[in-house]
Amino acid sequence: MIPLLLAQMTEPRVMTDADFWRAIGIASTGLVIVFTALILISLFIASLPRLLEQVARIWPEVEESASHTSHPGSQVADNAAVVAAIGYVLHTEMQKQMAAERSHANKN
Amino acid sequence: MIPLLLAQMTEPRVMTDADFWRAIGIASTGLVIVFTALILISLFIASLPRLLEQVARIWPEVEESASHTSHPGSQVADNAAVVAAIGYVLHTEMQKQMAAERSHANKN
Amino acid sequence: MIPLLLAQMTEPRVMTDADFWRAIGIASTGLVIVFTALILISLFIASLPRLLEQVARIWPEVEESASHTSHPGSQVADNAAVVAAIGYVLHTEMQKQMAAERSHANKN
Amino acid sequence: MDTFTEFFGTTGFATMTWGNAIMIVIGIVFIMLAIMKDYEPLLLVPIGMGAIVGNIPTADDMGLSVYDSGSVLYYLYFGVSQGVYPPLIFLGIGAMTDFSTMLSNPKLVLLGAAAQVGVFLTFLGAIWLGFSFQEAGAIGIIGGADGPTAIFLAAKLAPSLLGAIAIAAYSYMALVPVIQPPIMRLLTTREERLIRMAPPRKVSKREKMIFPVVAFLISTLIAPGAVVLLGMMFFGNLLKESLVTDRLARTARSAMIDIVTILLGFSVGASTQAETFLTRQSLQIFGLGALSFAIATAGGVLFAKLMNLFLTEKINPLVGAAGVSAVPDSARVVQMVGQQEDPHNFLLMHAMAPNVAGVVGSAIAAGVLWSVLT
Amino acid sequence: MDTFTEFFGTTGFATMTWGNAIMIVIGIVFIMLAIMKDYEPLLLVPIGMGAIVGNIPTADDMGLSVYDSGSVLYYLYFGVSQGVYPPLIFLGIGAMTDFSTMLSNPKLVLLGAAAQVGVFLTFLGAIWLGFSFQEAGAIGIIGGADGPTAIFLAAKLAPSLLGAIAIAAYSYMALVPVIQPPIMRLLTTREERLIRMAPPRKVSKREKMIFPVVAFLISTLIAPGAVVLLGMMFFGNLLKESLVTDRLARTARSAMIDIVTILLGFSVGASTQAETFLTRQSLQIFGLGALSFAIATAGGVLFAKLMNLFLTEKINPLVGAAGVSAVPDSARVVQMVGQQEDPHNFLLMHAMAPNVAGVVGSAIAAGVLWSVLT
Amino acid sequence: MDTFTEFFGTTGFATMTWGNAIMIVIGIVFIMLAIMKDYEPLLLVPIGMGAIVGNIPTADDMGLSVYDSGSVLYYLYFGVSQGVYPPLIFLGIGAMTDFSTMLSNPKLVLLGAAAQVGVFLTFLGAIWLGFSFQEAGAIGIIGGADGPTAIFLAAKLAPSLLGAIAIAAYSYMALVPVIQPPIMRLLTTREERLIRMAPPRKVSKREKMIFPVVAFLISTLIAPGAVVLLGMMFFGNLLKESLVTDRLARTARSAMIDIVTILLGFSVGASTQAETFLTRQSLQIFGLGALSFAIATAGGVLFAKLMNLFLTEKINPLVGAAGVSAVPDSARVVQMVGQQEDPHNFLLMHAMAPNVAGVVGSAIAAGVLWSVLT
Ligand code: NA
Ligand code: NA
Ligand code: NA
Repeated sequence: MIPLLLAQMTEPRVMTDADFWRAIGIASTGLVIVFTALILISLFIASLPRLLEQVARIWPEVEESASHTSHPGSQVADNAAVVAAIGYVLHTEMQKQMAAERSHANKN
Repeated sequence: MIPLLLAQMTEPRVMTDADFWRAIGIASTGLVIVFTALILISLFIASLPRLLEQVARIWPEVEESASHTSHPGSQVADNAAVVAAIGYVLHTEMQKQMAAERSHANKN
Repeated sequence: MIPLLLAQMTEPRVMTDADFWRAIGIASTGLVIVFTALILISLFIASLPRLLEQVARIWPEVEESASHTSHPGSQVADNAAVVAAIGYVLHTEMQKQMAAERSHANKN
Repeated sequence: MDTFTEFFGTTGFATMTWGNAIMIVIGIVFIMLAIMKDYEPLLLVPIGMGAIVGNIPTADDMGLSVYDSGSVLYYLYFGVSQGVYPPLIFLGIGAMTDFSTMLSNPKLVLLGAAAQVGVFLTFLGAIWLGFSFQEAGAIGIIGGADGPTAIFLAAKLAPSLLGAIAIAAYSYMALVPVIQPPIMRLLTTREERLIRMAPPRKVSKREKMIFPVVAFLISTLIAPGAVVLLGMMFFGNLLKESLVTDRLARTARSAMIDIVTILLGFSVGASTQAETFLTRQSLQIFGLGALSFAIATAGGVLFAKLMNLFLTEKINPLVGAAGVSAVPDSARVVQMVGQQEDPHNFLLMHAMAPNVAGVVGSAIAAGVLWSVLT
Repeated sequence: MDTFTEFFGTTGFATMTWGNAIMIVIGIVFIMLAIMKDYEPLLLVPIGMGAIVGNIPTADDMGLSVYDSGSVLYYLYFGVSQGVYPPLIFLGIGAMTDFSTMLSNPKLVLLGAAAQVGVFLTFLGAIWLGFSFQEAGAIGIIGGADGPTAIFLAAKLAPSLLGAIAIAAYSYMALVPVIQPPIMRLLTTREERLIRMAPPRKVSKREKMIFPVVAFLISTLIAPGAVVLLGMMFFGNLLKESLVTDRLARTARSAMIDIVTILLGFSVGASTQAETFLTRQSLQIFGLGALSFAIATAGGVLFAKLMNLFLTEKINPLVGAAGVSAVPDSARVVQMVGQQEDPHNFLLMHAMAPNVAGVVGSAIAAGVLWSVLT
Repeated sequence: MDTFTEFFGTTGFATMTWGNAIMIVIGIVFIMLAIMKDYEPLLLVPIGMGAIVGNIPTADDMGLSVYDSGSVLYYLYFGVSQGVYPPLIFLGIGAMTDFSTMLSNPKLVLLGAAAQVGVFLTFLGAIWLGFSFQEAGAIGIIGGADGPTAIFLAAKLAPSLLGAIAIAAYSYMALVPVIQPPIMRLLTTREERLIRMAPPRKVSKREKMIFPVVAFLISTLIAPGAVVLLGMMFFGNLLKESLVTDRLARTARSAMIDIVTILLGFSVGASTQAETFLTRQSLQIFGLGALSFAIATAGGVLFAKLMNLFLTEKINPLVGAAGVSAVPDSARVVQMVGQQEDPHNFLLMHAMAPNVAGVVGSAIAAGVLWSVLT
């Protein structure tokens, strides 16, 4: 039905031979490229587990989860954590010396 | 007070008759347009319940809430749900064959 | 090591006297400006508590927390609250007259 | 020491003008009003800080201001000068507005039209004061009590007055709780203020879904100039009411509107540089703006009284004052004034209907003015 | 009354064309499909409302449309016309995609390549119908079943057809549950549809971290034209899988993609003005697009059957249909069709592998077409 | 097969240079450092991936790079090249920074000034190496240890060096835990490192509200060139501390800064194309940058020791090292080095004061350099 519909609406142009072969060339090249790329990705993925096994001998995977503990870095994200930490220390320290604090502020 | 303030700051310009009538025309047309639009909206709103009653006979409203159950569609939003579903299936299936899994990974 | 590295890679240009003094001038001015600004900020901060004590006599700090209670204002942020309030009133009022409601809708 | 002299010549101490100082003080006052009185803080804080930033004197050849093509502030102000931010704000407003009260009170929609009398009378007043037709249109819309609409129209019709118009609009929106109550009391009797209204009926989901599309078609077929503002507002509302695009509606009314609000407020503030802002015209615009708000309030209240002549179920005329928009402040003012007479009279939900209708009304008014004056 | 006549001449009632009316109805249909059938609502609602807004007739000299330089819609459409929005959408898609199923099923990646046969055959068909090479490339990519990719390539190769191509791509993506099942049933036997596949293995965190970088290098060294789309997608995925940039990944897949989706959908919709959209070319594009989807589906299914000739662990050929992309709709269709034969056969997870591979595949196809045709 | 040859000529395999390969490896190293060492991952991951994407060789006539006007990456890079992203990042930083520790330790503010000696000595060094005055200014600011400030000034004074300066700045910020400790130990005695400081006092809400406005006025009246960066930072802080604009502050420090960080990092990375990046100048910039960090650290530490000559309540001179900015990494380094001598000495809160003062200090330094050198 759709090809019919298309045929009704249009009169296919008279194509030159050069155009015809160029179009075929582009389409086939394109399909070859897509397959090449995805076959290579597929092969890479298939070999990845073995590859990582080799790597894991030198460099055990445990380290990864360690990178999660808060370590120097992450300027923006950790600001809040730092501030919270400061807040906590401030709070506990403050309670010990509520009295001393006022005089300190005035002296300043 | 405000008109006084305005009068003090300014000397009203000498307006041509044409300008005067054009200004009046714009202002009155504008007000008419605004009223027309909002009256039509008001009439539409007033007739909406009866209109929907007619529609509801052909097409009962229950359907609406059904559209909320996860149905094909929603490429972006539901990705997470799909992934979660996959994750769940993976998880349960995985537990059954933890042993088999390792050998499969190596074989690959 | 780093200066050595730099020296190896480059031959310092022959600088004119004017350039030399201009550079020194910019660097020293810059440092003076930075210090001036931060010293003034530091002095301001140091005097802030006493300053606020004076202010607090005229204008006690309690008021601040009062500004948190929902008061006229905040067009965008409070819309949700208003809508929620409306929703609540609607809901309670509605329940009282569920029966009357239907006929009202039809009459409209 | 040449460098020092050269540098000192570029500092604010050397180049500060009285005008800059005044504007900085105004900026601080805006911030204080926002913090201490909670008047429209989401707008007054950004505008106030913007005004402070925009009035720090800088060397001309550094080209730092919103008016210097290629500067950072120029790019942030671009969304103002080209009228891009206001429709995006409207998108977010649409995505957070519940039109239920309006849908259940179709009569009250007319009050949102009546309040636009403020727009058109102020337009005439501005022409009488010597402003051009285009400038007068942009000034009149201050009476629409809707910041984004005022900025949008000013950007299109009178870019040189944009700063003053925006500041006037937001100032008076912030001052709604101060401006409206005396006018409302003056024009109503105690009996009128005591009128209670029947609670609104419940609105179905379908009504809410259909409304944005049809209301958009009606208003923009009549006033095509409103297509951008109302298109965005009803689009946002459709995202909310369609129920299938909830994540988009949520972003439109949170992160997206917040980002645009920050950029709009700050860059509008930064555009109020003393040399372009402190002019006789700005004072006139402030005067006309106050007049405009007063007329709009009166228009809404008086039209409600007029409608009561024909209605059996009377409207509390206080509700008419909410027709000016300034959502939701003027609706709250209605509630407050009503409760001063009768603490058990809840007018808020009724006032929301003319309140949102007033937004549509001023967008249409802006569309008409833009069409006719372009 | 001159003003009134003048104004009336600018209203939609005076200037509405049949074309505009048709487009407005189409917009309403899109919204209804989204709401009632839940077909791709995040795209159909914005596009539908955009189509309504874009077809309100306005005076030409107001310059309101996406094609009028300096208008608000022009700026919103800029991200479409310059191809900026699609890569940002890909960023968000990358940040929400879990490539686990693909990593555990490397063979199934090929099905995502096979489905691209739809792209290239349609390219030939479009040339045969008289479109230029560049136009044909942009039309062919509809078969990639990926909206952002189609918009991106159309913006680069055939800007004048962008509206039609975008609408066709999204329409057919929405109609995947209607288009695909008959083709899938036609090309498979009941025995094939009953094939069960072994559950995928668990994928380690390291695999998921390394994958986006290496897959990006492989695909773009081969097809450098895909560098922007795939760069953004794999960047988004790296933000997700690196585990140290979680806050960026979260924003990329929520507020950021939502904002871009709103602007892209709405402005693409608004670009479908009747006078530029209702043409014979658009109809041809819709015809070719349907063909393209059908061929792509068939390509995936048949290639799976071909692979089965060489494999001992057979693939259920239904899974091949998911190679067209249209994530995750076509994967769900596979699940649905599979369950109609055997309610206990869970193909969804297997179908996700060709599904995401299809996205990569069509981005590469777009890159190739762009490189060769520029 | 002509098409194939034609296409192959456009693939990365045909056109890859050694320079590209080196840059891709550098990109991968950045990502690995971020993941494995958690060094500034929010910047190193985007920059690393950007560097990979920017060094995939593409045909020149496709115009895909950040330097090709009209390309997607060009638009994303626009916010870098025009200096728009850095102030928006500063907005978010302001909205997340708590200045309490600085307000309670006014003396420590001076350490943030002292560290700027690194900026100005490096400026002299760069001139000595043959860079122009403008280039030298942009290179010097690397010592400010603040990425957005460095990018902003480089965009204004030396656009051609922007990539190298940005990469150097972020690299050394990431390496703060490696660079600073030896210098800190070298310049202090064990007794000094053991000094304990009195806990800071509590700061009232009013102090925090007033601070951003007054600090902005003081710093930009003295250095008007800092008006954009500091305007945005103190605006963000006011949104946070005013308590009435919390929703804006929340968006500024979440969705908004995330979006800008993604775009800034990625496009800065993509600007490091081998042919513009791998030059002798870049190596010199890296050398000068390292020097700059070292001098800044020494400056802060030595100035603290100088201050101790006049103070009765001694400052732990380690705290001086936090004056370089690199918030909050250098403050953490101070804490860490202090605890190596005395595990019960908590310097973190004290180090935060010079740390944030250092941000203000380098923005002022940037403003001065910009004013004088434009
Ligand atoms: Na209004
Ligand atoms: Na595809
Ligand atoms: Na610094």
